[in-house]
Amino acid sequence: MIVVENLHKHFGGFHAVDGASLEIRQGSVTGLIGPNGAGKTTLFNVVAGRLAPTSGRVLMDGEDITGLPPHALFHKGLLRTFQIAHEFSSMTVRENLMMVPAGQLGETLWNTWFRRGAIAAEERALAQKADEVLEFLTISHLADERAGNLSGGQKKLLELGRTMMVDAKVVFLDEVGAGVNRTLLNTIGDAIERLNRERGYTFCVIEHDMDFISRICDPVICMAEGKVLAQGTVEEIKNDERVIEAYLGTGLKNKIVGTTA
Amino acid sequence: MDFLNALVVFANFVVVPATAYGAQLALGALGVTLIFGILRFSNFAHGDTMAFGTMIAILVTWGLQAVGITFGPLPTALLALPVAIGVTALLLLGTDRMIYRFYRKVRAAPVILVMVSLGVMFVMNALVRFGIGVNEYRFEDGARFVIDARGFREMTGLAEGLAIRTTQVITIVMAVIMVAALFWFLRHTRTGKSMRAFSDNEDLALLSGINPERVVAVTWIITAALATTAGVLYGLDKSFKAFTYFQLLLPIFASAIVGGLGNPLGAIAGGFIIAYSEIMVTYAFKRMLTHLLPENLAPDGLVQLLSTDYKFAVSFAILIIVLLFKPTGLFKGQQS
Amino acid sequence: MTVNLRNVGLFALVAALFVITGMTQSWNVTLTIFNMGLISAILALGVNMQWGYAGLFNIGIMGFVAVGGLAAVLVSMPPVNDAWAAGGLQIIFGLILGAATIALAIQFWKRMAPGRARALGMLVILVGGFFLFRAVFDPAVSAVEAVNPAATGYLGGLGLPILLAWPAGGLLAAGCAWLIGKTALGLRSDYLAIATLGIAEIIISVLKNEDWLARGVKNVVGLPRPVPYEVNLQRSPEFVERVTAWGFDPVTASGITVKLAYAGLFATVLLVLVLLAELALRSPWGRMMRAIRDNEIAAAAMGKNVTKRHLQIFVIGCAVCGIAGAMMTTLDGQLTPGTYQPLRFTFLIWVMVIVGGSGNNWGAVLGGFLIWWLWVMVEPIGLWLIQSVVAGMGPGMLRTHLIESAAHMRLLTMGVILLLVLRFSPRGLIPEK
Amino acid sequence: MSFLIGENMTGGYGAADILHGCTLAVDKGKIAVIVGPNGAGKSTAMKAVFGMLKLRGGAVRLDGEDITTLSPQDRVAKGMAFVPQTQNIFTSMTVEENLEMGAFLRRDDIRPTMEQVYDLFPILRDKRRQPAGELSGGQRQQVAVGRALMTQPKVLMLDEPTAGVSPIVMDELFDRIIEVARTGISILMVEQNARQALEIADVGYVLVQGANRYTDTGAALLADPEVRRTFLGG
Amino acid sequence: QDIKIGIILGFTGPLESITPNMAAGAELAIAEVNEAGTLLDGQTVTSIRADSTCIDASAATAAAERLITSEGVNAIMGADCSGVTSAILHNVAKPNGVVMVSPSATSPALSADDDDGLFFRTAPSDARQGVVMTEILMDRGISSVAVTYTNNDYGQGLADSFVSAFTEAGGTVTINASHEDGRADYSSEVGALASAGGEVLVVAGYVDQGGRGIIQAALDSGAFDVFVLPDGMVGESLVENIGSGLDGSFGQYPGTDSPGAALYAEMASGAGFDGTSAFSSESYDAAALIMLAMQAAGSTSSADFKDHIMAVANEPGEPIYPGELAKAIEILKEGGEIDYVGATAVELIGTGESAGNYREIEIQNGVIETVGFR
Ligand SMILES: Nc1ncnc2c1ncn2[C@@H]1O[C@H](COP(=O)(O)OP(=O)(O)OP(=O)(O)O)[C@@H](O)[C@H]1O
Ligand SMILES: Nc1ncnc2c1ncn2[C@@H]1O[C@H](COP(=O)(O)OP(=O)(O)OP(=O)(O)O)[C@@H](O)[C@H]1O
Ligand SMILES: [Mg+2]
Ligand SMILES: [Mg+2]
Repeated sequence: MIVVENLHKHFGGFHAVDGASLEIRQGSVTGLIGPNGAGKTTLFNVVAGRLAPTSGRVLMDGEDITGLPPHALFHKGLLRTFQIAHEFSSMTVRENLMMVPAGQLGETLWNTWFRRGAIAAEERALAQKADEVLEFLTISHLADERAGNLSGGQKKLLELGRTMMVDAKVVFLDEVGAGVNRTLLNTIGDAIERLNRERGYTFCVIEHDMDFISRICDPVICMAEGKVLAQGTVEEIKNDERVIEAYLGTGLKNKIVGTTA
Repeated sequence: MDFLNALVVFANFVVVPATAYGAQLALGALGVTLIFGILRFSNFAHGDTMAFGTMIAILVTWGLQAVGITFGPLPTALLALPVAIGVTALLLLGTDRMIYRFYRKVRAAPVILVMVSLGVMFVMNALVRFGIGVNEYRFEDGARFVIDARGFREMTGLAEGLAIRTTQVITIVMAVIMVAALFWFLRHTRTGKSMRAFSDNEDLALLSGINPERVVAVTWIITAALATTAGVLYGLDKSFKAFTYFQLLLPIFASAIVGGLGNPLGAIAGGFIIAYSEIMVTYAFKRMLTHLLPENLAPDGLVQLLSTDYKFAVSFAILIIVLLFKPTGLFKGQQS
Repeated sequence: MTVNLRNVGLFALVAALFVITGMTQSWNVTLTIFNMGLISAILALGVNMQWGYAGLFNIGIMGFVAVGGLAAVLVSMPPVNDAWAAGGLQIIFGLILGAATIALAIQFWKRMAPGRARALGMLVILVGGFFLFRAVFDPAVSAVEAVNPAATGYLGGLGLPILLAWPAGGLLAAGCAWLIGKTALGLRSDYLAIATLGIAEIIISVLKNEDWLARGVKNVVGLPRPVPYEVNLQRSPEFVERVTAWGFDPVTASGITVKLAYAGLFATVLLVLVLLAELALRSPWGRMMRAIRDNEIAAAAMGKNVTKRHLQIFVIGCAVCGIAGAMMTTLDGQLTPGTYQPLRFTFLIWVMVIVGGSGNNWGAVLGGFLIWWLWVMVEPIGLWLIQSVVAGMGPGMLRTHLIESAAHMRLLTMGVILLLVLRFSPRGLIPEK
Repeated sequence: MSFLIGENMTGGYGAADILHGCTLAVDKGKIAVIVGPNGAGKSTAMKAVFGMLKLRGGAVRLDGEDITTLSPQDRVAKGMAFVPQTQNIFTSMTVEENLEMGAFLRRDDIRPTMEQVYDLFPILRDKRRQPAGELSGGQRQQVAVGRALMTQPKVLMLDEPTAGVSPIVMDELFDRIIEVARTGISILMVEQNARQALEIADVGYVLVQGANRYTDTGAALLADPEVRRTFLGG
Repeated sequence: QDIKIGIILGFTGPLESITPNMAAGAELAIAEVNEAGTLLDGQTVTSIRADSTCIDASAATAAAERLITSEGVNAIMGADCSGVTSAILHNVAKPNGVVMVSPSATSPALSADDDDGLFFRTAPSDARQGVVMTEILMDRGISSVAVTYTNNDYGQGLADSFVSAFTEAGGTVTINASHEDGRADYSSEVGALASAGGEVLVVAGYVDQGGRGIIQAALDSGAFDVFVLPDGMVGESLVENIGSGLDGSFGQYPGTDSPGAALYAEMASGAGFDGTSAFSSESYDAAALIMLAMQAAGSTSSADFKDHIMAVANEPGEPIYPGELAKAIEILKEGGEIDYVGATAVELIGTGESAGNYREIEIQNGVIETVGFR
């Protein structure tokens, strides 16, 4: 589905992504983990067209999509969320969702003047769809709240909600879980699995919560210092010495994970 | 065929005036850039702040001259400068207390503050006109020239003269000192850093125990110093007239922006870019070439890229070109 | 469109200002202010589209207003045949040559691999083209400008009805905006602002110095009117009879009639534009624009072509300013390039938008009327203020000084009122909901 | 009597209240952890305790003294430090300057503390001269916590300090928090990595819709199946 | 009943520093008439100022509209800049049939305008001055000059007419470059002028605007030593501000060998303002003409007295100098004829603009000395 070939992204002298090659298989939920600053977000940004790579290629279904602008990638079915929430702060939560679908009739000036009726019908459908998504994310009561006023976690939910407004082919989730209540995160995990199964979305998920990764991801890729460190099933990764040393550690957390999982 | 004369012509009509003008713009731009850097809005009242400060300096200068105090070869106005800075600082602090503070409290968008500063500009505009009128004033005394054209010719025996004015030298020296001081202050002192922190993230600055009122006050005081100094030096070099100071605003803003808003070094660079581009592009090279080339090759025309009609346009065109390649100015300025 | 009582009240208040002016001063004064108020409202609307909808900080409005004004001349003035004969075609040819040079340079830049050869080649093309252009262009310009310089000295226009100049002004401004937008819209906030300001200054420079185009600083006066002349009305027995029958003085009535005719034309344009703007704003298009304004990065990731949309709104907003510019030149009856000053034609418009309430079309319209009224009326208000101050004062230095400075009260009053309005409604009188 | 207590706090941002008589307290040298669903009002409660929100009811007391009306700045001077959930670093300043700003009110030598922060988060030492805005999400979070530690406070308030932080750093962080608490500093923190946090908590609060739903020791809450299922993700 | 005269000048804006002296000039004439108290059998004249802003046609139109339709002025002294003048003329004065006498709008286009006989100006035509200036230069044996002009219709009109007259007479103009008023710096202009060279520099600008800036910069850099100063540049403030550097510079401004100008300057300084400031005396004359024409017509209505302006301004009749307005009113009342000379030796020609007699001046030892008349 998505193939990243020998990707480099340098900031000045710093090599944030340093020759990473990886593949996200069609129909998979691929986990992407790695220590802070490993270059995961940067990799996402390059794939999603926000940053131009220093070198290397990105392929989608065999087609070279390197350097395409974000909106063009969106139209190809590639969606992403942001690690640091990027809501449309002065718009309501519902509007945040309704603006997402592409090619709305009402986005053409001509239609806004002369095809009011058709637009109204379309709007009703969109609003309904948005309300379904909000329902799912347990924030229906906030539909008319300004998105800027949401709590940290609610903004993350909204990020996710936007990707649910359209039929995507591949969705990149950058730490949707950070700041989201764990019970809700489980529900989100279920949703991801369902979208994956029923609608055939491919996912690539960055997350630091290993429980979450363990539950839904296969395979898992671990990055470190801009390169792919290890790749495999969850179990393989969890037991990989290098991953443990660079990322998981042997401290408190793993003990807890061990005792409660 | 005379290389030296050509050089002198070029120095006299391009290098010296452009450098001095550049320094004047830079001093003005420093004030604009500081307000933008810390308080995060484009202060349209800056030109009139300069005019106000200069007005006070002129009044004090007259007073000093009346009682017979002068400053030797240097202009008396430099003695008046501290007083003028003080009064201007008081005015700015008062303005802040009465006007700007409210908008900080309600967290108004920067553009609102820009409009507010436009209102302040009108008021200050009127204050200056009430205070000293609309006329033109010369308040320069002391030695006008470090070296004048005739003196230079006699001294060197060259056909061309070179004039350097005292005020030009003072302006350049002051500009260099001020930018260095400001840079150091913002980068290396506690207060300076707290000012940058405040501009970056007001809430977090609060959480670090930074007193916002103090930061703002210091900012205005420095602005007063910068504006008054810039205004007085400009007035010494050219003359004082309220309307011209208002007109200065555009090139000053252009300088601050092309250098990168919020960056003192950028202000300096911007000032010189604007000044040099204004002067160079419309300069007629005829006289220089007449010296350089053999007689039979001497140019008939003016050898001028564009007529001076377009000097303003040209400097803006250069500004736009710079921005196209460096979208936030040469020194990576901030955005609001 | 929900009708809000407070907003209606505000409009009523501004209307009252105009009515009071009419009663205490004269209806002619009111209508003069009102007509410019209509034009100001259109300008504010255009700026509001760019800033309020899309967050584009354009402070080059002056330039587009001037371009609109130029259109009025180019459309309505009769062509100067002698000038065309003297070098009109050569000027056009020169301009084409200039444009071709730039196009060639751009193509060259795009086709060649980066490197010193490219830079050098481009420089050669540009410099060579420049001299070629000057060689063709300059003599033609001199020839044209020599044709009866006191009265013409320019190519003249097309001699068409001046009402056509309004859409033409919009189109011309849109064309300029498109060129500018293509190059400069990559810039953000204040950097975009100063770039547009610079472009406006360049446009004004051209208008002032290219005499062959519209006589430069010598001004083009006596543009045809879309409405009758007062003197003609006064000479028409029919008109005089009718108005005297109604109990009006013919001179006053003729002034009012003409102004009302203008008002009708302007109001029609304003209403149509407001309607279109409102429909667009309250639709997915408006929502998309707000999304882009709020967060460009996210909007791009959600599939919105930010660059294209920015260009679209920039061009439309500028076109509206161009229309207003053509209307204003029509109303003035002359094109005066020296008039175009950033304070009056850019910042004052911004004040209108911000005071009115950015992001809100009705706010912009209200701001347009209110601020223009103030801009004109602060003069008598300031005078009145100063007179009431000195009234209680004995004769003396201070008194004379104050009376002499009365003219500056205009600025002071403007400043104080602006500050007061912004103080009590910092988000504008009719804020974006 | 608790060292820091926000008692019966009621208030919100606009007309509607977010907090409905919520009480949070922490003893000297103890760790209090707040958990709850998104939008429960956890961050709001933290802001209220820090004086960034006007309360309509209730009081905040520090060491017995009523500080309800003090400004955030004055609370900093009284030894409180706070890491907000979002926008918690100075993006245009370097990492080192961010840390210095944390120590703004201190007059003593800050080098040793800074060294400690660097030891805790080694990556920050490498990035000390880099503008904090260029850091990755997790690195930013480390800067934010580091900034608060620089204050050498008496009470440290952290709003989701571990969001986006990798497991190995999170472990370090929790370890360090325990250490800090041992030196007598009180810690009040909001966490969504709730199980790990409650593990080290002396007291845990479960906040729902701006009110206390459960209050108990961390271990007790962890053991409560109802709490685990509804709030801790099973 | 009161007579009202509107004074519309750019009290704010680029010309704000010369307009106070212009307004004061007009008001001096009005005060003089009121002092006499004999105008139209004892009517008093009041003046009302309004701001033309010099550049904003719309604001100027609104201000004029207020003066005419609300205040009901009988005539307008103004406006100053040609752009706003023609806007006011066409949009307000003509529709309402009110006389305008401008002291300083010099655009040739205004003469050709269809003004219904309502528009007059006491400022001379640019074309004439160009010829006079050429004569002066030729007589001094100067054949190569550089020219700079303020970039408005006044400056450009004057420069154009001068350049064509001068080249026709066999002189060379090395450069003819504009400058904008109110700019911060004139180095580039001076650089270009210096590079072009020339024996002297002709500065067709305003005395306390860019013109002075240009001279200052040219002197400082040693680019030129001698300057030619047309009417807009002659004023005490120039000498005061620049000083001895100007010695040897020369020029011309409207005036005859009549003692009018000196008389006026004296009266002005008596009243506490600078009468030699640009267009101040023209303003005095403009106001005086309006009032004298009213007296001659025996009416305050524009429609009546517009036809008398030419008559009072020109021969035949008793010459009238500044300070003699009372005498003039007396003569007119008795049915006599006057030839208003005034401060600028007014002589109206064509459709009502000053014919232009010029006084040649030279600056010697920091004083403006009259050296002849043309
Ligand atoms: N604009 C930039 N300029 C300079 N360095 C940058 C920039 N953006 C990111 N970096 C650096 O690149 C590295 C990779 O950052 P990235 O955001 O990709 O990390 P990450 O793997 O997403 O980490 P985290 O898990 O903390 O989010 C970091 O060390 C960061 O400091
Ligand atoms: N500035 C604000 N203005 C208005 N309402 C707000 C504002 N900030 C937050 N809210 C609302 O207050 C409620 C509580 O927000 P708060 O940030 O306290 O939640 P939280 O418990 O911290 O959630 P999270 O775990 O997602 O961070 C939310 O419903 C939110 O929409
Ligand atoms: Mg990341
Ligand atoms: Mg929170």
